[in-house]
Amino acid sequence: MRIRLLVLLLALAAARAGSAAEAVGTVLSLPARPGAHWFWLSDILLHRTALFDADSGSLLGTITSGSPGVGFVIAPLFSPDHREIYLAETYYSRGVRGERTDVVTVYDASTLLPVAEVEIPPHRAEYFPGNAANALSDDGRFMAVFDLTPATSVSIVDVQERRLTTEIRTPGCSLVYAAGPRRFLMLCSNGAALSVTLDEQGREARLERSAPFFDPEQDPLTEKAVRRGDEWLFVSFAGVVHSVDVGGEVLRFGAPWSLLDDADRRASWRIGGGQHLAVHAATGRLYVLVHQGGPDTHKEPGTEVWVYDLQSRRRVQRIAMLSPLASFVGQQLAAAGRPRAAGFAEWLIAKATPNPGVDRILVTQDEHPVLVASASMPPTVTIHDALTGEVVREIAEPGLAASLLFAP
Amino acid sequence: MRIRLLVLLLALAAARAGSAAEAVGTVLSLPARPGAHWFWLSDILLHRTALFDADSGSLLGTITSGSPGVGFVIAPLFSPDHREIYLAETYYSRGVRGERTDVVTVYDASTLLPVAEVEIPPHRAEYFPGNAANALSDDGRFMAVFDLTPATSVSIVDVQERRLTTEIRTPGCSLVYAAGPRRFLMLCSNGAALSVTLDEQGREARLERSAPFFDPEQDPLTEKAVRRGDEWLFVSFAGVVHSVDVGGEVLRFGAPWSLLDDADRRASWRIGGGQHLAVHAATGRLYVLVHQGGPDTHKEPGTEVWVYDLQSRRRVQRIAMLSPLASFVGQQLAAAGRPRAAGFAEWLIAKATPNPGVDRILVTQDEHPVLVASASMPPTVTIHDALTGEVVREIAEPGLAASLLFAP
Amino acid sequence: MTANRPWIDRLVEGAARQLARRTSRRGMLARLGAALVGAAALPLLPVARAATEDPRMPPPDDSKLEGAVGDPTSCAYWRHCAIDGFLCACCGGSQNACPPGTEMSPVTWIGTCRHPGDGRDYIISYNDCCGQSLCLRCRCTRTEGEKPVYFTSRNNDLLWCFGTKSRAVHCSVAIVLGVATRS
Amino acid sequence: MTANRPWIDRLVEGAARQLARRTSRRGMLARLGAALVGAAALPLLPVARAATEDPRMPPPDDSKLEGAVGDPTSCAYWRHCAIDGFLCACCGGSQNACPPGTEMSPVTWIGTCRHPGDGRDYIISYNDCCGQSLCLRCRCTRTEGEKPVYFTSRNNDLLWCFGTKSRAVHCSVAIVLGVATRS
Repeated sequence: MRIRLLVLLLALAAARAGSAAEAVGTVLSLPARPGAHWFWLSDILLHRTALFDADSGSLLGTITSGSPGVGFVIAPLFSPDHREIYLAETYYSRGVRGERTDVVTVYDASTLLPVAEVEIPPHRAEYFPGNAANALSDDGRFMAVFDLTPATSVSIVDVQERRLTTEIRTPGCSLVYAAGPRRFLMLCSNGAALSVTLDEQGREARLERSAPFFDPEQDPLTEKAVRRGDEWLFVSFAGVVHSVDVGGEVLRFGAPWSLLDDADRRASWRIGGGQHLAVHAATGRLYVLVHQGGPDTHKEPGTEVWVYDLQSRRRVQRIAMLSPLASFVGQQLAAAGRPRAAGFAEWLIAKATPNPGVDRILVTQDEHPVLVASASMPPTVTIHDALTGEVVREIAEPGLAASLLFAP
Repeated sequence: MRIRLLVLLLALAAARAGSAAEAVGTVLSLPARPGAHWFWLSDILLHRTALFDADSGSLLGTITSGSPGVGFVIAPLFSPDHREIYLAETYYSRGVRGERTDVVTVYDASTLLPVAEVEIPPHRAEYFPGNAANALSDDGRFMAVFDLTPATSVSIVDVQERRLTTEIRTPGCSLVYAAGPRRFLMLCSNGAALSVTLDEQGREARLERSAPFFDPEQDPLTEKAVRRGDEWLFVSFAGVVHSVDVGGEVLRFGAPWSLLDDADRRASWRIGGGQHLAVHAATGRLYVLVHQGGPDTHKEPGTEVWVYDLQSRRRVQRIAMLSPLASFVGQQLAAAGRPRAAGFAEWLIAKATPNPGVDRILVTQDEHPVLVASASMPPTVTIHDALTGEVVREIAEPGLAASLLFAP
Repeated sequence: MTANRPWIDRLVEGAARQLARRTSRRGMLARLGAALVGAAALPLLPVARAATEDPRMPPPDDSKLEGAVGDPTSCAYWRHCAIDGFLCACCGGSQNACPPGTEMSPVTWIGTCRHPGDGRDYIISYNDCCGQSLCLRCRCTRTEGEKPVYFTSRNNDLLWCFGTKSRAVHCSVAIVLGVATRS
Repeated sequence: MTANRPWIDRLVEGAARQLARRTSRRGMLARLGAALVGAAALPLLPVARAATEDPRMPPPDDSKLEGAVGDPTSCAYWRHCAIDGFLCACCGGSQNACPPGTEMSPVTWIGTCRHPGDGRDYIISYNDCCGQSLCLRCRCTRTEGEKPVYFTSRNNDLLWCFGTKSRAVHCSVAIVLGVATRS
């Protein structure tokens, strides 16, 4: 007891009598509005999504989500007012075992702390990298979570009322894309689109199946679509663009057009990677991650990003991706305080070894947009000027196993 | 419905009519007795402990334990009959948040599946790499879990009855070492040893504090002790061996002796690393991981293992550790199908760059023992003949962030 | 052996033959694939099969295969033509058995791989071994005939741990379900 | 300013001076360190302090420091002499503030680092930021004066997330608690 007292006294002595003192307990929070060049990068080994600022290259904060072995899909959605972030998550009571609980967690976008949790049916689809796993209705009221058990459905959460409204069975149709204030779009195994319309309470109003608009057997569309206004842009394994307009009462399917000409095909250029499309809405520039490879190489990382003008449907630019191997080794050496060796190594590796390529791209929507290119092997992030294509910066230590990029 | 039926029929068609069929659902299990050269390696980023066979270099199985951000201490204990494995684990209901539950999980040593769970007070100490965090009484009946909140205690679990028996407060004393069928040993901040004796029901029988036997201020002992029979061998930052005999009624402290002579000290050889001691009981050989570095470099990885004869207290052997950097790059190239480049790169890196060193060592107890050397940066595992010191094999892809080695 | 086979087998063999006549082999395989996983949507069925299954004919002989195409720990192993994950043969299991501490999912995705020895096409069932975190050894991604998520039966992006105690995926096996062509 | 300071401060200042006279500076620091965390064993105290604390005197001026010793994102930063973890300045925080989404542990371990500018020794409180998984950027391990786990107050192996909602550790900050020597 006497020891305890002395301890207490000395503690105060150190903290007060030691007269110089910084505040203890300070925790930073984020500004109300996201920066123009912010992006989120999810990581399935670190079980998080991390917010980076492409202008400074710094990590601004992280949200840990999911558990070891589960939680492949870490796909944040952002409320239109930027106040909240919605994440569908799966937890077991004992890590990889025990009782399963699926939830939609609501995070405060400036403190990154959870503010609410809505339990949903334990049916969430889990896949890598997790494109189109969740969607938010255009008015930000209802969140749809794609379920696969392997029977398919969507669970609907009213994020404003913080409650599950329903689970809608969608036999043969998967994935989920926002398609209006009360409508979501899904893709079916026969090449059709399913539109899921909700009523004001977020219950099922009607399901409508379109005629098949692509051939899943001969030339399937990838799920890695991007949206520009009312138009969703899908691309097929063979590089054919299929557009779906969700502006009207009924879905309108645009005439398919090809990203590749005969010369490109002869040189066996193909689309590939985990997130191979990006679009800059204002300028109508479509960014496509491409590589040279054989048939069925739709997961192969890309060595170039080809830029298309959506008006003329012409390719207007080719942007070469840095070799992640060169970047990684260079960064390691630079971190070890060997800048000149770093420069040399980057140059040598880029020259002497094939470019492993990058897996995912994102373009910001401001008028001076950046192109974010993220590689998996090894893990690197490179920032390009999205208009000129030039490399602006590399971001060191982005994580271990990146899955998807998201713009807040 | 008709579709469903067709589907069902075709399923059977494929599986049966397709006439060649391997069994589906086979899961392997491990032999009743562990191999002589098996070892476990825990990994805090993969949240697992993994069983390897040093003879084949293969991974035999894993146990996932803990969650992201928690679960630094993954320290399996093994029942004397090799039938069960005991792991103290911490879980939150939502990964890194929510309700905390600490448990001791009992795993079947051949199926690696959990067979029982005992909830313990949510007070487990968490630290890296986690030496001496748990101990099993010499008769295998009682498991002690070291708690730190930061008040210190030990929780006692009767692993045969599968129940918590008590939590014993141990003010100022930490860590836990087995010291007989009903006794555990702890180290106190004043350099004393605390012996915690249990009764037959696993309740506190008595606590005895020894006189201080080392100076934590001037030359602290590391917690990385090894046991040979009734004798625990501790080493200090300065390389002085302190032995504690737990065979008798009272603890007996041996006369300290130094691992280093003046020449070693002049060359600034020091012990270091996360697990820097190993002992081969039968031959009385003590293995010590050493490096050249300044004061307070007790976490620095080791470039050599020095072997001492415990009888003569003389150094009898020096074993050079492979550069993990060379091994890692070599393995990457070999995996990429470039064996000759691999050999050259290994040779070049070993010659041209300083050896980052290895972090942990283990020696098996058979009569042809192997020395397991595990590095963190980059992650590698090298197997040496523990008698000749020569490299027997390197184990590729051992994990991401190794913490400790354990012998089953 | 026809005699002691249940009526349903003979019935479905008929159905399959019918279909085979009407369709190109490639289409046939796709349908079989789709069918198999459709069936998997009734998990009880495969689970029961897993319990009762006993191989009647050995899978093709790998012993004469040279190098990687015959090595289950290699991504180039012939059975791995549509796998995406960690190879169980590197994780304490084998090409057709799960490691200790895991549970094999009865629900699978399907590939069709040609055996370099006999030149025949085999239907490969890629089953995930579930209940432990990622093995992280022998990562292998091959996509021959692989389709996007909405084409569930042919997709290897999905965590195929269904009907198992845990959804956690550890590694994947490649089991020969049968010969793709009828002989 | 003595006037409006509570009695206990004056009392303990006395006690501290007493002790200081009787002991070497190094010993003094060790005891102060030990004391601080001993106090932490009564978590309410530092928690309350964290809330009420307002800096009275600025920490030493880093603006004139050249290179890494003045860079909070560098392991060589002067305050990091006994840190082991990920630097919060690389994780969305700073040398003395936690990143968004975390909570600063009020219970800490202690180092004594010399400021290269003024040459004085400062007591550094290394607080973990808790509630997110490992940041994994700017890993830094320095062990000047660091002691094993049983010497709790001086140990940086421990996850120092105590009195926080979560035990999960994300990164570590280095806060100047005070000048080590009495002036």
